[in-house]
Amino acid sequence: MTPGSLYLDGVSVVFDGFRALNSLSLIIEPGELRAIIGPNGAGKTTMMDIITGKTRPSEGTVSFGDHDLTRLDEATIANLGIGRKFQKPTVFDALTVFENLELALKAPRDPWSCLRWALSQEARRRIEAVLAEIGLPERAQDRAAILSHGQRQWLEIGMLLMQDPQLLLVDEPVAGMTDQETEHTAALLRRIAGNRSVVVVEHDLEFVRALGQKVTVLCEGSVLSEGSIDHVQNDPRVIEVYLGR
Amino acid sequence: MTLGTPFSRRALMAGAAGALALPALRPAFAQAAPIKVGVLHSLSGTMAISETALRDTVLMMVDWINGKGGLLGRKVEAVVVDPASNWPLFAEKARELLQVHKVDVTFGCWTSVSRKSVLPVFEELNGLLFYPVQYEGEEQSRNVFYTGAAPNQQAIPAVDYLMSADGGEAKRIALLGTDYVYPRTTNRILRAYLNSKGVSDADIMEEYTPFGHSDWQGIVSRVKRFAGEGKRAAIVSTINGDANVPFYRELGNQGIKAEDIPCVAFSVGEEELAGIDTKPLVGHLAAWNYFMSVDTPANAEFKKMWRAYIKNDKRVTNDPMEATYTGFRMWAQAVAQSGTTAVDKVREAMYGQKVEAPCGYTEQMWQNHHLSKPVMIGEIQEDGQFNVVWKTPDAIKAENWSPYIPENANRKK
Amino acid sequence: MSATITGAPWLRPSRALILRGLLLAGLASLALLPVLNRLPADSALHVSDFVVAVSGKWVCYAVLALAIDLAWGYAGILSLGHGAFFALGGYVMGMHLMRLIGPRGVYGNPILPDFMVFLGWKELPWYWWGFSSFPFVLLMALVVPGLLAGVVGYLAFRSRITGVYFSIITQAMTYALMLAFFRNDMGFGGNNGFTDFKELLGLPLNTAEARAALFYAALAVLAGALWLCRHITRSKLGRVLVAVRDAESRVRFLGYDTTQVKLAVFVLSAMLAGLAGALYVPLIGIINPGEFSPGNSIEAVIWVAVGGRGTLVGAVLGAFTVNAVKTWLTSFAPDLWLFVLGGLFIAVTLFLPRGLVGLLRKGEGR
Amino acid sequence: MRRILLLLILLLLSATSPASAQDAFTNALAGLSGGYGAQAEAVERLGALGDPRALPILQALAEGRLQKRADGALLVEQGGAVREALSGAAATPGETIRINNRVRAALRGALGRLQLAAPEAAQRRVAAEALFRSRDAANIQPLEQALARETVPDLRDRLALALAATRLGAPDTTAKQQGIELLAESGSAEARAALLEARAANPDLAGAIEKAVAAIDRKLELRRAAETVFQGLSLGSILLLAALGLAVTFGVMGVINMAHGEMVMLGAYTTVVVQEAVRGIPWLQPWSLPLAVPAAFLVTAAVGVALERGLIRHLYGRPLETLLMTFGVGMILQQAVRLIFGAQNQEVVSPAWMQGTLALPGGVLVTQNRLWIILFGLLVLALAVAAIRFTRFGLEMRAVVQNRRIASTMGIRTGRVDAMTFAFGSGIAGMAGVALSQIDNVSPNLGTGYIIDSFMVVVFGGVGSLAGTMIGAFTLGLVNKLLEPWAGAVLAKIAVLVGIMLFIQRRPKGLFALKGRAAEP
Repeated sequence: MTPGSLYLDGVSVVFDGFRALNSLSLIIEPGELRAIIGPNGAGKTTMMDIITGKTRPSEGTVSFGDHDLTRLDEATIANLGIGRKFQKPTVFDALTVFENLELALKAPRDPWSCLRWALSQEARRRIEAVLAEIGLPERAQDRAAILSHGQRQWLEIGMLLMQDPQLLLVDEPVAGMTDQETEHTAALLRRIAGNRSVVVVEHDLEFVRALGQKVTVLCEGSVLSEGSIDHVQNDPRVIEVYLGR
Repeated sequence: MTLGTPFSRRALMAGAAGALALPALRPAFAQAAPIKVGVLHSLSGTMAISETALRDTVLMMVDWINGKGGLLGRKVEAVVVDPASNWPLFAEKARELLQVHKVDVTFGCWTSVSRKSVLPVFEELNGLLFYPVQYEGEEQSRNVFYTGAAPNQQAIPAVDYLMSADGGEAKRIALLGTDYVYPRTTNRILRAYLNSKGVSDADIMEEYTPFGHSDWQGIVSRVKRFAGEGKRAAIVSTINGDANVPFYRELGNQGIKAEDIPCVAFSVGEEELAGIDTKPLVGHLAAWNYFMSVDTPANAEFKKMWRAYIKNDKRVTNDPMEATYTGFRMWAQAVAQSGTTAVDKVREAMYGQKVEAPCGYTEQMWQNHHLSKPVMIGEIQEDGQFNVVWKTPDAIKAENWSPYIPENANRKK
Repeated sequence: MSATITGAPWLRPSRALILRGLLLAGLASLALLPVLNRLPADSALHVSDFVVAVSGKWVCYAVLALAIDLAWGYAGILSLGHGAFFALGGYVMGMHLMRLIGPRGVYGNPILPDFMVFLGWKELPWYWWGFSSFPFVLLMALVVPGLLAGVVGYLAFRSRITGVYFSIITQAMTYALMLAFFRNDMGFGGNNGFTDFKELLGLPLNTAEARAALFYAALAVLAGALWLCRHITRSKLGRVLVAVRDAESRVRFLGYDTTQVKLAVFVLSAMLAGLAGALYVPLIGIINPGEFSPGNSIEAVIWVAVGGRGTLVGAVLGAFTVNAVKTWLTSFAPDLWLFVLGGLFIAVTLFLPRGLVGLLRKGEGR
Repeated sequence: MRRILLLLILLLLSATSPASAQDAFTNALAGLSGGYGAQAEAVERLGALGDPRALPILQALAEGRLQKRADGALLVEQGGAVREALSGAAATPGETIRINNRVRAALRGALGRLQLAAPEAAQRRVAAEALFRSRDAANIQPLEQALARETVPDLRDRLALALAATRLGAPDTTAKQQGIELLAESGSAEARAALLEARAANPDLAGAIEKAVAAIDRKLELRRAAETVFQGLSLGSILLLAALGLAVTFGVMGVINMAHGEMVMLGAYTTVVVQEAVRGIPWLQPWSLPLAVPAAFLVTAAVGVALERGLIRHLYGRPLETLLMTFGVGMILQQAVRLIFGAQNQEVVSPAWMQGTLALPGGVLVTQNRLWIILFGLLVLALAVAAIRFTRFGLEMRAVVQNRRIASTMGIRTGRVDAMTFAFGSGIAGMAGVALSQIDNVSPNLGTGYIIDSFMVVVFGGVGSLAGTMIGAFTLGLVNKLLEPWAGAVLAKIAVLVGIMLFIQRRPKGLFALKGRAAEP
């Protein structure tokens, strides 16, 4: 097993008789940027829940490197280097942009260390670097509550960067963004992907095309098709269930 | 603090808003000022149900004495506070009455714990408290006059009655009580007394329930079983306050008739029965030092006064109200006699003070700070009143330190 | 909720300064009370013993309110059972005070408290051992509430019981404890609890000196607690708490063990409440199961709401304001005070979601 | 036919020795106006004499209608008119003769004996019951005679039992043995008591009595188990009633209403008011309780609407603030009721059909009022379920719960539905108050005792599930009552509370978790 690779094998999730995931298998290599598309209810979000420990699979294997993710809780999984960005941007409204990033910064997470925490020069530089990366350096001292929708999305991606994850799960990052913001986001994700794996779940095919990477199509809880964007767009099964409508 | 004084003054006001407001409440006058009577009874919370009537009784007595021209030529004025059935608040309010309102005497408290809570305050500030409710004894403060019954003025005669031919010759006794100090102590005394009368522990059942207990099904059926062992049985109830209505309802509905298993209660009076349909309960008993149905001129006057004051013919009188009435009159006599409201003088004058109480006996305050009182046993009637079926020939002196508690022998005198 | 900064930026520090000034001035004026008490009674500045005693009580309540604010205002943990931790601290201190009575009790028993004597107990139960030592008691006043909070908190937070459910659970906890402490068989004096205390640390209670000393002790604890809470809320831990309050699951995905964080703050908060209770008992001279009553805990939460949750200063202000109003009204309008107090609670939740402090800080962001 | 026979017997009895009987009778009567001891003796003698003229006098004594005049003459009051007891001549009222328990017990025996020959079966049943309890050996002969002429089978059984119990006190050993066997067969707790009472006096029969008692104990054990279950169900029904309204307001709307207990209290006070209102209308009086049910529903529902529209709707989505605010509302409601009605308990009269006990098949005794409350609780539950399942309002309510936005786009006025739902929950609480007025105090504090239990039931049963609330309530009631005999009332309650707390840790959503998004608090 390659360290840092995500491995799902035969994963099924059943909610009250409904199979949200049906024997799903998927491998994400280190450094890979993968887009996942699929119609509503295809199991995209459930897959993310499984990987991050929010939901337990009914059967199947989920591992990241040598770690069996089905046995770990969210916090431990996050500390293994798996970061997640939610569909609905969730940043901490009551805190400033800077403080949001500071919370995400990789550092000891136990209460005592948090109490003793003092911002080092190096940490400050890292935060400032990420602030620059996500384009929010002037907003550092503003409360997250007053950011625009797009800025909140970027802040959340910035928080993921602060975690320095090996694997990034990004759920519909451009939903509700302007075209310009979408472009900006695509560029941001491509830049990030250089040294870590990124899984992007998205509806927006233009955006997926802009990413220009391998695409997996999910349908009814399992993989329908995989390959380049052109490949899947021409796959008749995909056209039937998803694109053809 | 660069912003200067205006803010610090505001801070002062906010930070100690009440603290600074309170001294302002202190009355400025001193000469020919009214005599102040503190009223320390809960007007809200769980005890309001019992204590509001006592507040009204004190206010009635204040009206009464002012109607007679006041005391020592001064007007008598009541200071009413609400300790809200909250025991620490009782202590706070007691201190307020004594230090802020500078009352000359206080009538107050119902539960033992409220009395215990205010006791250190009255002792520290040398105040005077009249406590009008029957209680467990084991106490005697020089700052408190106890105008209710001690256990020997209520519990022991009642048990004697149950074991007599008239009372049904009970051989087994079920002691049911609310789990607090009065029932615990009273039952301990009763157990010792019953043992001394040849009732073995096997023939005594003792059970405690929490305050406000409302589900008596199990306990009443256990009592039925206890009574079904071939010996005449009776219930001695020290169940307090709110729990009585559901208890008596269950007793009535499970068909426990007074002829079979009489139940004598020490905390159930006219006021408590006001919430129950008493038809199924006729014949069950209560032991008190006064019943509203007592036919004496003093009682007729008391009842007339009460109804005129409260302006409601349905309101009843009860034992603690009578004790408040008697205590107030005794205090007024003592003040008149000593010519001052100074606590130490009044205390001395209290000893030996006598009042024709509504119960029809002359009650006297003794050096032990307790009244001599008659004991009466009443049977519940259909109209919610009691028919006195037995009473002591004379008023009995209180034994606030019970001889049935062996530890009293080691007590410091 | 999304209050924006409307005023010029230089206004912010000054407003904060006003609040801090208010607080310091308040504490300072409180500290003066026992001194003013010593003035001759006819002096204009004289304050009576009553004011000192009642203010001492409020200071203890303020510490309790701070404890609640730390858990609720910052971490979003609304415990409706904080009165239980307060009462447990009080009971620990009460046990110490009972042991110190020694042979001065009514029955002259050097070992057993009076209530045990007249209920016929023969020997001191094991859980009363050690309570004659003050350091042990001080430790226990922190450990007992902390332990209970640890167990309840661990079970609840681990199962992700949050919000209203947690409130209901803690309410049941204090209710169950109240029922338990009412039982005379528990050996804690039943309904009457503990009273008739004589001394603490060699200082005879029920004297003006003792009250002043206890008052200063309480004030010191309040100042210390304020400093501690401020330190916590200003640290990164404070920001984690706020984050947990607003979006707990997000914090978990950032890699924080929120169970641990919440547990830590809940236990600390319980310990503070216990300490407040331990100070409260010698001041007012009685501890009994009524302190566990669920209504008390709710009232304490309301102090915080009235003052303004999540501000620390607000908790202190709220505790003082509500209790001052209550003390005044229960004498001034004994039949109507519940209307005023109830109305105050309604008005604050409806119109002042950020409490009195919110009123003072109007327009300023958190 | 039988009546004539009875008359003949009575005539015969009184004819045998007219003069001496006359003297004994009047002599005995004199004792009735004496002290309690004398009264009891007189009553016993009158019973033993068996003179039928004693019956109306003794009945009058038992019912507090017997008076005495200064000259010692006895007067009977009947329907307002006072007549001399012996001559029947009209008289001016005298002083009512009061009795005590001892006299009452004697009266029971004497009346029983005098009524044994009564024409009405109901009176004879009372007589048999009374004689069973009095167990006076003098009653053996009359009982035997009564048994011989009795034709109603149920009454024969009772008479036989009374005879058996009475025979235990007879000198005749065979009669005693017969009595023991008969009592053992009956298997009642009263028979057991009678046997145990006889044991001390009859050491020679101790073995037989022990055996009989053991036989009864076996039968009683089952019956007691059944009674414990009934007690549990009864407690459960009370919890159910108290919690149902909360299950709606908390479970469906997510509103924490700390004033819920006060809603229950208002329902109980409505009962009092309705009862007072119908006081002047005699034919309505027995129905005051059924009338109070809709009245309480309307009153509390109206208060609920006012509360929801006026206050709570401003705080949706902030359950904790709602909790604190409604606590204030509760304080105000409590004090308002205290000021209007006074702090004292209000009297609520139970209708006759809710009093006393009912013997179920197998001799299981249940109290009528609790039986009715169980039925009432189930009825209210059924109504609530029906209202939610089958009415337009229920449909709209469920729609709003599932998705407020979509519901409003479909033309449902969500504000109105909120108000109605809250009114509905409050109304149910009010109806619970009617039932609680039958077992608990009607005082301003009534509600405070139920609020925590109600929350526990709802949380335990599963928020948002009425079926869960029902099962939760009955489970808690049963567990509490099963624990009570050996843990005591307080520990049982604490154990249940701790049990629920632990249970919630295991299953945070309760017994019956609501599925889907509506389950989120």
